[in-house]
Amino acid sequence: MNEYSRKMLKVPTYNLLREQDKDKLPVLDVRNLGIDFGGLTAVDSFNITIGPTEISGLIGPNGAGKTTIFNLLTSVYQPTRGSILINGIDTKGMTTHKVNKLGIARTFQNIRLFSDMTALDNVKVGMHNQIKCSFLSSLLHLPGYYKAEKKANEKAMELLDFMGLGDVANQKAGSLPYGVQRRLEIVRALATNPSIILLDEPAAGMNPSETTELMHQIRRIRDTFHIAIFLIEHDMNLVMNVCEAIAVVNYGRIIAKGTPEEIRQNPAVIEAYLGREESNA
Amino acid sequence: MQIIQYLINGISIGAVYAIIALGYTMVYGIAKMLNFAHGDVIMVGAYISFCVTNYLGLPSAVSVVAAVVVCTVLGITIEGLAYKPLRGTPGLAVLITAIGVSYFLQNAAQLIWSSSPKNFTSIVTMDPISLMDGQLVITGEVLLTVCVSVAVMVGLTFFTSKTRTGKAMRAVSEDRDAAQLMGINVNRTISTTFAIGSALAAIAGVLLCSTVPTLMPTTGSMPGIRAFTAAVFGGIGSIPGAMLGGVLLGIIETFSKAYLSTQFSDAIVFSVLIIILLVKPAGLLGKQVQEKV
Amino acid sequence: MKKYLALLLACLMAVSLFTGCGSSGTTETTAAAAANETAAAGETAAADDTAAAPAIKIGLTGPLTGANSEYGLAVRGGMEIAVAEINALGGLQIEFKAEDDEADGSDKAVSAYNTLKDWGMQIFAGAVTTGSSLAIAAETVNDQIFMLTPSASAVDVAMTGSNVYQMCFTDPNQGASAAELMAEKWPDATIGVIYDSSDAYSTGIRDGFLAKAEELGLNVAVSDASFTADNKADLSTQVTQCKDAGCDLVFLPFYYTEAAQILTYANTIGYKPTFFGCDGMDGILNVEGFDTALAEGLVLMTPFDANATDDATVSFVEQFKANNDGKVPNQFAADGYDVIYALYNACVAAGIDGNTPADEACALLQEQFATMSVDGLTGTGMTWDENGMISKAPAAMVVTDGVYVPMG
Amino acid sequence: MKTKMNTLLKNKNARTNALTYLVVIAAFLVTQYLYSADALSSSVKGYLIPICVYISLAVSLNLLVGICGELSLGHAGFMGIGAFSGIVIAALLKDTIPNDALRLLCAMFGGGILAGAVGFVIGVPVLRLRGDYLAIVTLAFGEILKNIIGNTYAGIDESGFHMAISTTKMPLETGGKYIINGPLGATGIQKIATFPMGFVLVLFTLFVVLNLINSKEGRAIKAVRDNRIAAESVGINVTAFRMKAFVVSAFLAGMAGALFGLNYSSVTASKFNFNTSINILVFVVLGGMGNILGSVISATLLYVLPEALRSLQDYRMILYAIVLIVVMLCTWSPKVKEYLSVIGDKLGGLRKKKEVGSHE
Repeated sequence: MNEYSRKMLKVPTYNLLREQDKDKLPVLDVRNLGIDFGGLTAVDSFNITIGPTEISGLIGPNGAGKTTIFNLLTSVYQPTRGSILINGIDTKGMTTHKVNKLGIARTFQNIRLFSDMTALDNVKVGMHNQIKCSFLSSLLHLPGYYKAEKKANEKAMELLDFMGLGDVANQKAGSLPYGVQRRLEIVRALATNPSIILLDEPAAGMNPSETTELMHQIRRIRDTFHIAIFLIEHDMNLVMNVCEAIAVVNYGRIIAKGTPEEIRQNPAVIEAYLGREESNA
Repeated sequence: MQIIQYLINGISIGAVYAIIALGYTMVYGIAKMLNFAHGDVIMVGAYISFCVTNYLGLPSAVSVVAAVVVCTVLGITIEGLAYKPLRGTPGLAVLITAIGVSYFLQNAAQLIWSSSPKNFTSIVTMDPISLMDGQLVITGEVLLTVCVSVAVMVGLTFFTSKTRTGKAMRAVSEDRDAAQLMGINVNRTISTTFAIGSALAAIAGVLLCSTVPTLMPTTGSMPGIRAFTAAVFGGIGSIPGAMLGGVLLGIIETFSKAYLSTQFSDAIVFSVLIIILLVKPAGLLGKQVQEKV
Repeated sequence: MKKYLALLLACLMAVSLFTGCGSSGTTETTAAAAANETAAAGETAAADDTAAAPAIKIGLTGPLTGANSEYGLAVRGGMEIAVAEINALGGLQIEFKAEDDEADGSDKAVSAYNTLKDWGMQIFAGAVTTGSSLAIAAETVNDQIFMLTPSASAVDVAMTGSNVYQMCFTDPNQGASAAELMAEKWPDATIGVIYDSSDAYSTGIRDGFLAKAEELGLNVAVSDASFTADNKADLSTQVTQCKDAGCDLVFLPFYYTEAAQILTYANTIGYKPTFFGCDGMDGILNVEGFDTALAEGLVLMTPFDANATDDATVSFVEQFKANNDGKVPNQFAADGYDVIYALYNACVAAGIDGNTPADEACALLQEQFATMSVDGLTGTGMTWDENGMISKAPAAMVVTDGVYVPMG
Repeated sequence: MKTKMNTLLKNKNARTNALTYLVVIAAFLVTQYLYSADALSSSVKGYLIPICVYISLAVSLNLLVGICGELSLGHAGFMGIGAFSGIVIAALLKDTIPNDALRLLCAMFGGGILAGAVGFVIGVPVLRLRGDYLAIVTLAFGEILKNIIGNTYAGIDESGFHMAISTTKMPLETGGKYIINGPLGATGIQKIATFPMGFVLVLFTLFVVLNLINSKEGRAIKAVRDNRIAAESVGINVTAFRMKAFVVSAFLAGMAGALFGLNYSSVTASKFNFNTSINILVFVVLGGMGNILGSVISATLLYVLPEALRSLQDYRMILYAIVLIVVMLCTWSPKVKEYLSVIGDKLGGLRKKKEVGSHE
């Protein structure tokens, strides 16, 4: 599996809706989403549709409500208004872990790994619902347990190797370098077998070469697993290069939506960012 | 009429719980530790006051001052020797140490003052107020305890919101590291908190034993646990919450004894506590902190 | 790993440190026991004299630390006086040892008992509390060690085996005698009962009392005002309940510690019924700081009166005070004292000495106790029935001007 | 390289577990040998079963406190349920199962199942709470339980088994025998607990807890402790796992309680109070949170310590308190630890070598 990390892929630019996603049910369909915190509207009238293999980006100035949207999508917060459909199922009233089972996985802006556990165990925790082994056989270590564990180990190593993390599999997650931790979080999210993953600032704290590597990896994830990716990122270079569609939010509302090209030219966006978007490039 | 008398009885013991709970909540709010030795500091305070009045023959006001001084010193010493070295370690380590301190104080008191009970002479000399032909009796202890606990509550609220040291305490309570970065001496602030908490314990001890005269080395432990319960009930860390929790606990306890069952009153009181916590997981006046994601 | 090492080292260090001071601690206790005037001869000297017949080993377990330690320490104090007196006589010698059982009804009690067994105990003179006695009694039946408890009063204790005897009244009997006395003196009174529902002694008396009271047709208006060990901080509600029910006689079958609290509160709210206590009430007049005026008119059934003027009591009280910082002994101490004398008398009569194996001593003592009669601080002509329960006359006393006066 | 490291890690995990089992088995064999050679005093013999009980309690509480990260102050409550139900079961089965060991096993499993069931019933509402609030609720629960058991009567008479929770003594027909007698507790218990059974209990507890830690459930439980929100985001039902840990822990405590109850001829409800819960917690914290072998060792040492201090008479509990504080400072305080390690370095060779060998 190590060949993945050595293969350097070209990063192409895609159009808004990918050819193969046409006529298919969107993996994520958000309608008129909104949340108030004690009278303060944090997110309002948020609409987005993401195709099954689409890479989309969510950008906006600090405090625009981007992470709040992710929290709404994963049911960390319950929305005040609107609905979220994942693979056509409304997540209303569901808890975070149930929503994950519907096929949505995420990473966190401030890394939330299980820092006392090894990288491998972090991934195995992610695979929790894939490991088929009854509680009793876990308690008594019946043969089923060993079979399930062996399978889980193989699968987890496969995933780690895919992101080039095979070498750190047995190191404690908390002791890994920052960039590696970010990638490990992505592997853990992938381990839940999702149909869409949400990446919250995956490139934050990475150096330019790591960021470039990350762009390849994001593309490769989509191409290998055929899943959708929805990411928040301040690094405009990454967003503009990787995303096929971009939504811009400010003050909790969408101010623009479109292809990277359209967004680059949108006066509202430029105004919101006060020209900042070019400086990061 | 009966019901009002029970209410008064409930408020009486409740106000004692409240003043103990205020000490618990102070220390918990700032040092983030459950100081299980608090109840035993109360016991020490009561013994000091008893000794000063009965052995030295000094007036009760002097005995209260002596109790406050001794307990403050004791509190600072305990904090310095047993808790400070464990700063920054998991909360459970300090909890166990606090339990060790509690055992130590109880056994030391037994060796010093022997285990036979002493009858504490109330510091209140006022005659009870009798209403409705003696159907309703309000004792001086009730009035004093209620007044003192309200005064302490108001005083603490004022102290933590207006004075420099009090603000430093709140800062340490919110975020210890940030407070340190802002130039607040965290160690000294925590020591001050213990000093205040222990001084309160001394006053609580005198009031507890004025209301409930039996004084033994284990006198502080059960009221201590009740008061801790009261502090959680009201929302631990919240000063008015401790007051409210203490008084409510006293009233619930008295009413359950009076109208439901004396035998099962422990079970009833704690069941009410559990139900309240299920409805309001952070206690009555506690702040529900939303975890930041 | 490092942590256990540290833990282990610290534990070892601590233990070695304390066993170092340990020896000095024990000497202190023996020294204290020997220091009283009547035992001028001293234990060690006496033991030397009788090298031929070693001392009988009598053991006691009781709460010496913790919430109930006042009872354990009182019994130990009483026993130490009796042992010192007997040893000073120069005849049969007694070696006495007390172990802490923390008033725990299971593992701690059995550990304390086992420690005594390892020491070579021949006769068991405990335990102080009912819970511990129940746990230990079964062990003594197994080991065939004679057991005479000074203060465990539940019927179940004596019923555990034929080798288990009691020095104090059984609870239901005491409750029944209280009811009888009330029927005699206050047949028309409205009676209230307050009791400790978490305590076997208190519930035992209360159950016995209620049964008898019903039989005698007494008017019990309040029968379930109770408290528990955990909530006895506030007893005002129970007093108010009795007051509201119009009770003019309030039965308090529990220890003086809580009774002092009740008397104080009742006085504060101006409620003045006749209070009626049991043997556990003895000691109330000697609570430090307690205003004895509050106990004026209190009726109690106690076998022991520290203010009695007979020589035995006077000498006992004096010695107890000398040994215990001037503390006045209560009935626990007196029961302890009587237990040692009863055992001593029986041993002398049966010819038991330090060489008699425990099981033989047990059989011999059972024979003795079946027939003998003992005079002591807590009664005269005390005898035991076949179950090991004592028969002695409960004396009703009234507190008048701060002292007990036998009730007319 | 990778596979090598992987096997090494696996070995390390397995090694720690094997060491735990080995220490326990060796300790048992040595003790059993001394026992049969009659080299043990009655007091030491008396410690054996309670030590097994407290080891099981400490290990099961460690699952909750150390692994799961939830503070419980009511563990003795589950022990109490196990003890009293075990006693009743053993008394009821007296004629059905004449074999003592078998009856003891039934009583232990019965006690465990009942304690686990109560744990489940309580857990449903209570496990929504966190941290100190959970702690206070478990404390409250322990007190409620003690209060109820103290007013429980159970007995057998000619018309069969009767049980009541009541403020007045439940009457039995003449010739009836009380099993649980209100505030007197359970009396007249037939003592059927044995040391080998205690050892079996310890092994069973270790087996269940260690297996659980090394399974997907164990990983999930640790994940919940490390980072609840992240654990939820990868599809772990946090409440369910807290519940599983809580119920397993209660079940094991119930089994230990049944063994404890059947080792004495009387047991009172007040034994299962806050102080006992705290003592078990002390074993766990001193042994190291999440460290199973540590719990085993510290439960043993700390149970024996107050007994070893008996010669000090009235001073023993105060010294126990001092030892407790000193040991806490030695094992946790960074400053004291530093100081100790300086001394350790001076002691040189032997200790240093050991540390390298067992470096985490």
